Amino acid sequence: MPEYLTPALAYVAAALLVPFVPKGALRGLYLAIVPLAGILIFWGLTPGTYNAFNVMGMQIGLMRVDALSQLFGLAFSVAAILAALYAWHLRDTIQQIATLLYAGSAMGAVFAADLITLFVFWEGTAIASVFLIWARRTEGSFAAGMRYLIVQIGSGVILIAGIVLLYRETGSIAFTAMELGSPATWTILAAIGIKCAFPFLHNWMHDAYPSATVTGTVVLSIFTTKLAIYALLRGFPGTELLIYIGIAMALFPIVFALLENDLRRVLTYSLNSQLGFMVVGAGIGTPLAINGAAAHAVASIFYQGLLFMSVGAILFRTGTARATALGGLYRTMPLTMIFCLVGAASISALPLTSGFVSKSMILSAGGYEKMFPVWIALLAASIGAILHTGLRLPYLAFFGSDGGLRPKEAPGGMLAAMGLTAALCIAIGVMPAAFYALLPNDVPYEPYTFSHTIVQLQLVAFVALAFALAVKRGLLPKAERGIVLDTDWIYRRLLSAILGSIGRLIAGLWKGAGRMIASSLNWGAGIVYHLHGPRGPFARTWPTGAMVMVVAFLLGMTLVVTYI
Amino acid sequence: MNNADLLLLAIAIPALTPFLLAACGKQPNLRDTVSVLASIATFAAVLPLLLAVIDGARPAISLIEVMPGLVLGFEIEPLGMLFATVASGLWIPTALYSIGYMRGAHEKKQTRFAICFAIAIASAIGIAFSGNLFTLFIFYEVLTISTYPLVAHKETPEAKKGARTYLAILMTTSILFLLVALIWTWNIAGTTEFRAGGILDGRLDPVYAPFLLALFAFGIGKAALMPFHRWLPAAMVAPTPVSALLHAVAVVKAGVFTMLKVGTYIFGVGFLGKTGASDWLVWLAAASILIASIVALTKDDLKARLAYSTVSQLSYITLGMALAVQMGVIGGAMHIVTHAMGKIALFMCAGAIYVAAHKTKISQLDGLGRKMPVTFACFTIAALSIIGLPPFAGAWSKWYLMIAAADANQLIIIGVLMVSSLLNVAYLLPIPARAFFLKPKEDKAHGDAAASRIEEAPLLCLLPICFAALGCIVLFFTIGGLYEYLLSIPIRPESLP
Amino acid sequence: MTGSPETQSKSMPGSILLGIDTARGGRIVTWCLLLICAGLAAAGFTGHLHGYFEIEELPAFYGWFGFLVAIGLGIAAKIIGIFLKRKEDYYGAGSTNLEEHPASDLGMEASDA
Amino acid sequence: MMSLIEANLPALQVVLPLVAAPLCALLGRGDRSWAFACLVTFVTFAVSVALFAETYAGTIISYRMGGWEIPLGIEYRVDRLNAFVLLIISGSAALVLPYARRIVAAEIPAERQPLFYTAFLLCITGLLGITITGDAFNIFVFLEISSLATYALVASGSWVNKRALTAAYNYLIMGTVGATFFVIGVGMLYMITGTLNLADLAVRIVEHGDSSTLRMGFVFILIGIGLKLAMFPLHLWLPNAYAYAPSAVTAFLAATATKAAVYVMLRFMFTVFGFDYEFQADTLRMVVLPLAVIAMFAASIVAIFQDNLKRMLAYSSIAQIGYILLGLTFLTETGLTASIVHLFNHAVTKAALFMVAGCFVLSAGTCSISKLGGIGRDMPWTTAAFVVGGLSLIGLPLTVGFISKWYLVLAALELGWWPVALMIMASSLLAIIYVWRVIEAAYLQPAPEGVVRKEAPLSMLIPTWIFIGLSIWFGINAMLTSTAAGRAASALIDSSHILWKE
Repeated sequence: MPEYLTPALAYVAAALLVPFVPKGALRGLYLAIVPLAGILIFWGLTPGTYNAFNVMGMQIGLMRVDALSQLFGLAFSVAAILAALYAWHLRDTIQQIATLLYAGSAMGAVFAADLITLFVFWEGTAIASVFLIWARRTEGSFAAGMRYLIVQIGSGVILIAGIVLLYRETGSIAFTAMELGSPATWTILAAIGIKCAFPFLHNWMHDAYPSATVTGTVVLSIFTTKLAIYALLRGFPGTELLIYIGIAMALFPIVFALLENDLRRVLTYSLNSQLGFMVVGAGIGTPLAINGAAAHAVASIFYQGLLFMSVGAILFRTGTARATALGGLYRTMPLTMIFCLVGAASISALPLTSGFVSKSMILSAGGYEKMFPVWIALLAASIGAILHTGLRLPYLAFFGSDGGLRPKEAPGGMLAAMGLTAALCIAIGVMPAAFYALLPNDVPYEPYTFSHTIVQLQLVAFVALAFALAVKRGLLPKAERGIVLDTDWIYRRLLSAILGSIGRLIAGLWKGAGRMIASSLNWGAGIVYHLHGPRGPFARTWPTGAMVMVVAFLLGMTLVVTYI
Repeated sequence: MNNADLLLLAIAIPALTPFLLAACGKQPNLRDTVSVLASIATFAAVLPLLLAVIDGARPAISLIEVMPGLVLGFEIEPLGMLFATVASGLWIPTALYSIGYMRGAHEKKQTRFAICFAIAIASAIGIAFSGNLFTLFIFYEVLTISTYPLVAHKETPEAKKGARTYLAILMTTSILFLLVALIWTWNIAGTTEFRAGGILDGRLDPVYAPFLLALFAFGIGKAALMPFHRWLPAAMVAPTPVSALLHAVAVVKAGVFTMLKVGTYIFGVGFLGKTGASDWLVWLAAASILIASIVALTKDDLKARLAYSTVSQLSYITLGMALAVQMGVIGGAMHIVTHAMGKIALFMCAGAIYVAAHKTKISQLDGLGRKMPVTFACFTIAALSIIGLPPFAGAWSKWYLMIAAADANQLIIIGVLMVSSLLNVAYLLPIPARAFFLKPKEDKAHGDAAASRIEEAPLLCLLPICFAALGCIVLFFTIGGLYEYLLSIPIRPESLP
Repeated sequence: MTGSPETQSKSMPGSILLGIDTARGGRIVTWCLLLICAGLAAAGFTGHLHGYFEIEELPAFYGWFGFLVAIGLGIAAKIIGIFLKRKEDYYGAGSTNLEEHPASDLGMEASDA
Repeated sequence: MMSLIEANLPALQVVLPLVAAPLCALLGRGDRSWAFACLVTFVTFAVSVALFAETYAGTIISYRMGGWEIPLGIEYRVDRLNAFVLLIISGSAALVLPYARRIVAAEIPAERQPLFYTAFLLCITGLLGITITGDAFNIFVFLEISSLATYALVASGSWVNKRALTAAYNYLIMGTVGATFFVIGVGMLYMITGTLNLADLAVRIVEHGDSSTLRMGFVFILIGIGLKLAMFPLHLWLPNAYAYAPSAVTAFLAATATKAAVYVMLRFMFTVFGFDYEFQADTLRMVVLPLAVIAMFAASIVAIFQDNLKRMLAYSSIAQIGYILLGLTFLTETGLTASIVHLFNHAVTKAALFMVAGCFVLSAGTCSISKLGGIGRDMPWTTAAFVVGGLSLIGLPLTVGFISKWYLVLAALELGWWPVALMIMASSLLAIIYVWRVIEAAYLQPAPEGVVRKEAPLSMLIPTWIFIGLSIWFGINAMLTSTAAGRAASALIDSSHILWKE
């Protein structure tokens, strides 16, 4: 008899009960406690597969416990608690249910031992998360949500197609490391690639995340992409292709992040770039690189979350996240500013923050393998991250030119969430050993060597200097209202224009053909009616003489036929 | 009571119900009680049969020899049993729903409605249990005729026009193609019995096989294969319970069920696979899936959109048959069940929306989710099931269809199924999303308070909807049993290439 | 509009940093950064920096590399921006780029309210 | 006594109505003559049943009229085929006459009714005679008897509508032309063979060999009978005759008159000419086959546009005769089975439908489709009968029409004549249209204002529903009809010498 108690189940069950918990503090507490309960389910279990059973000849395993899944499970759970705190003020039941379902699906996918279970929760994250976008309740977010949903579910159906092919190829649906080579594995990689926001598959993120609600964006930033990283680490460790993809992914968003006006969109590009680091780590595939990617994923959940939270707080109080409208907020939102700076320091990999202890592992892994181009590219990407998120974002929001807004400091729940997250970022940075103990591979690594620390400080300081000069001399793009074209142009403009014209063409042809058919039918019917209608020759009462003529004619014809 | 008697009973109860209904047509309460009781009684007769068939029994009975060699007879095999169970099982919630709907919408001539409904169910079960193609054809035609008054129920000019299209296409295809195919089959095989592995193998020149299959595929107009699909949207003028049960379950499923039967027991999966006779049908079904989905995207009328969605989903089942592998048959059969569950819920929701809010257009639904949360929650669940997402039943049937496509080495078909899922998302999910998350256009002036008062359809409408939505979830987790059962469809594996 | 903006600002929680966003403040920050950079560059020579590649052996490699790349990225972004920037209504109405965040999702309050 | 009757059954079959006819005229008042005519038809029907039962197993009854030797004397020859046709004719008569009382009372003045029934009985006599006799010239005689009686019957419709007179006149002209052609053809055969006995003719024609006289005779007989059975385009007399004749007459004629002519056609083609020569088959396939197909379509389309229900049904009959002729031209056993079984099936169906039309005329005073709106509610049973009959006309399963269509298509497929099979089906789709126009009007159209319509009287409903019942019964259990038709067909095939038969 299989058992079903998994974190995912706990989340789903809890989500169904949400409407029955009274709104307010009680519900806030409830939402924060559920992830805690989730941790209790899997924490401390000896590695192995639990809740395994057979369905239609396929071996299903709902809960595989090992270091990797536990690490991601833990990170997701903690992030879910923080997100619940952040959304303490929220009174929207739909968002609360969606958040729990979303977190639960992500947990379920992380613990999935087989591909079917993975698929189930993979789609689960897609469906649950879209409600966080739609919950903004505007035409724009409705459309953005639809686009997001189609991409996300698209990833899911590509995954299932890959699973089908793999199942028919190998006869197994176990979720283990795969070799690229068959259509099956390519398909599965493509599915993961979409969720992971590989270049050219990335735009759903920049389209959808900034369209969500204040709290929704924070929640969204936690799960989907990190889940994809997890899937890469599990399914395609050491796949060389990933290195190149990762590099491209780490580099190209920099430019967009520097150009964007919407701060939430800036953060999505920065997130995208950080994911590139992790993909490179997965691609390098050495134990250290895997550790680095996993560690960076966990660290980025928190610092990226922290950044989204602080921008969310600004949006919550000012009603906008446009850089052009903001500036000078340090006056009235100093706490938010401090937390934001902690996040900025983290993403800049300043020593004593989480970014430092995680990112350096990936760079080191590249260094150990003597992959110079990889290393130099990642270094450049780090510089970009310091520039656009570490400096430009806090500068535009809190300093820069005074936008004249004097909003109140963020509400308590948000501050608490941000404070805890900031503390976590620093704690990881200060106590890396405890953090490393959680990583999947047992590889000794010491981030705080003298040279390491000093060069990283050099890097940050000189980039800051460059930023200061660039701002003064106008070497950076000015923040101005507007948008930046990205690949969504392909489907929002090009494709819709092409489809639109094809549609019009078909509609025109259809109409024309319909009219032609209708008119020829009418014409045909007219002829038929003319012949067979009540006054037509076939129906008319003929004069007797004519009748006899017909008879005579037929007789003659038949005779001719008979004699031939 | 032995199985053969039960078999007759399962057809006789709905077939005799009309007389009872006619007798108590003057007392609406009694009449409605009778139709609910009849639906329960029918299901009660079908259920033991299902258990018997699971145990391996194959009850058979022949009633009368119509022409020398042509027998009106029944024989139950797993596929037919499945269809009968679905049709009779879903009759119960629909019977309840009809009462709520017809009374809620103040429809006229409810007795005639109930009578024709019962006849339609009887003929659906007759189709399911038919022992040979000849018997099946007879009930197929009875089903067409008995649903005509239902489609024309409103007696408005549009209703008459829709009913005319309905009848014209179904009759034309069945007489022009299906009957010819039936007679041709009789001519070459000397029998029309359904036999494991088919009756045509070795008798039909493979060169002609695609043509005979074409006669069948187009002749079974109820399967709504393009280009003979127009009747289905046309039938949407009918009251919603009709659309729900008949045009999402009984009628259309009778079509695809016949398609599966023909593929499995007349041609034989092996014969189709060997000769490649169904290759063209694979592509036609695929095209039908995609085109119908795209057309659905352009429809603003809720029921029309659902109708085109049905056209698309039916082609999945045809596709399953045409792939000519065992998993195709299983996937197709499974899709009969899962799609029935999902689509009946969707149609019932459409009806509930009409009864409660008098809305028929999708663009009018903005903000309605606040008023009818249960209806739209169920709509969402059913829509997700239709799309084929877990944890809803539709995911499994799509899984097996994809497996079938992989088995048949049709990678492009896998792509088609994927694209179709996305199109499903695009045309189904905006409906609840709009209802829940957008503000009503005309209500902007009034406050939110007025908009958020709950105004659901009558309970008799709501309960069946919840039941069907719940079914979508339950089926996902209990699909293993269905799969085991479907494995018992005899396809004579040794005949496979 | 009573009282000067400065007096209002005095009462704000973040008033400790007041003036940092003025030109003078900016100059101070820049000079501070210059000092820090110089210090760090110097600190780099105090011990042997063992890297993975030879290029890291160059004096204050991370410093000037970071500086140059940052400036380079900024300029590159400026150039690319010419091609990629569009008006907010580019994707037409019904796009989140254009619409304001709905008030129902916000808790807008001014600090002196 | 019994044995005497049994021995003279074939003679009784014809003589009984013949003798009864003048008696009927003497009876005076309407009802009395009606009752007498009814009685006579019942007995006639009983005789037919007896003959059918006797021949069903395969016995051929050869009865010498007045004891004269064949071929000098006249022979009555009953085999499976004509026993079947006799059954159709006398059975239809036995059902139509009870039906006729009310409608005749409404359409014909009381003092004329005895004469009407006399003509009716004479008509029956003629039709039965045509069918039963084994003598070519005798066929002509009976043909004239039945035709003259029919002219009178059609003309009696003039009490309602004067156009019946022109219809009857046209019918007279055409019928006479047909009969003349027939007798010319028979004369030519006599020139060659010197005999008029059908069985004898068959033997002598073979002995004589091919000649232009034979060919000429063949063509004259073909066209002559073609006129009688309303083969397209020789059907021109039929629509008006059917439309303007009294309703009871139409019902009877539709069921029987053309059927007897078809029988003669079958008898001559297969038994007498026997396809010894290729020209016979060629003529059938090059002339009759296309005409039959055209009839199926042209007449059905005309039916679609008709507003008068009786006229519509008349055109439908022309199309249905197309089916019968089509089956004949296949020259295979299945094809013939289809034709013969359709003789019966169409008789049953069309009789019922014309009776329904009569009911409409009686109750609603019209059979114009546009004025029948909502009649389904006022006359539920009558309209239901129309629905069932209509479905049979379309050829839906569980009705006799389906059985006919089954055999017809099967025959076409056996020969590999694809297009023909599809055309048969396509033409039945036209039937859907003209039938459905009526159904839609009857059920979905609002009733015209201020019209009171009562359900038809039982005396009319019961015969109608007996026909409908038959068309359902023999649609569900077609063993009897299809076996009988099959046996008759095989007998015909055996008696012919179809050249290409293996």
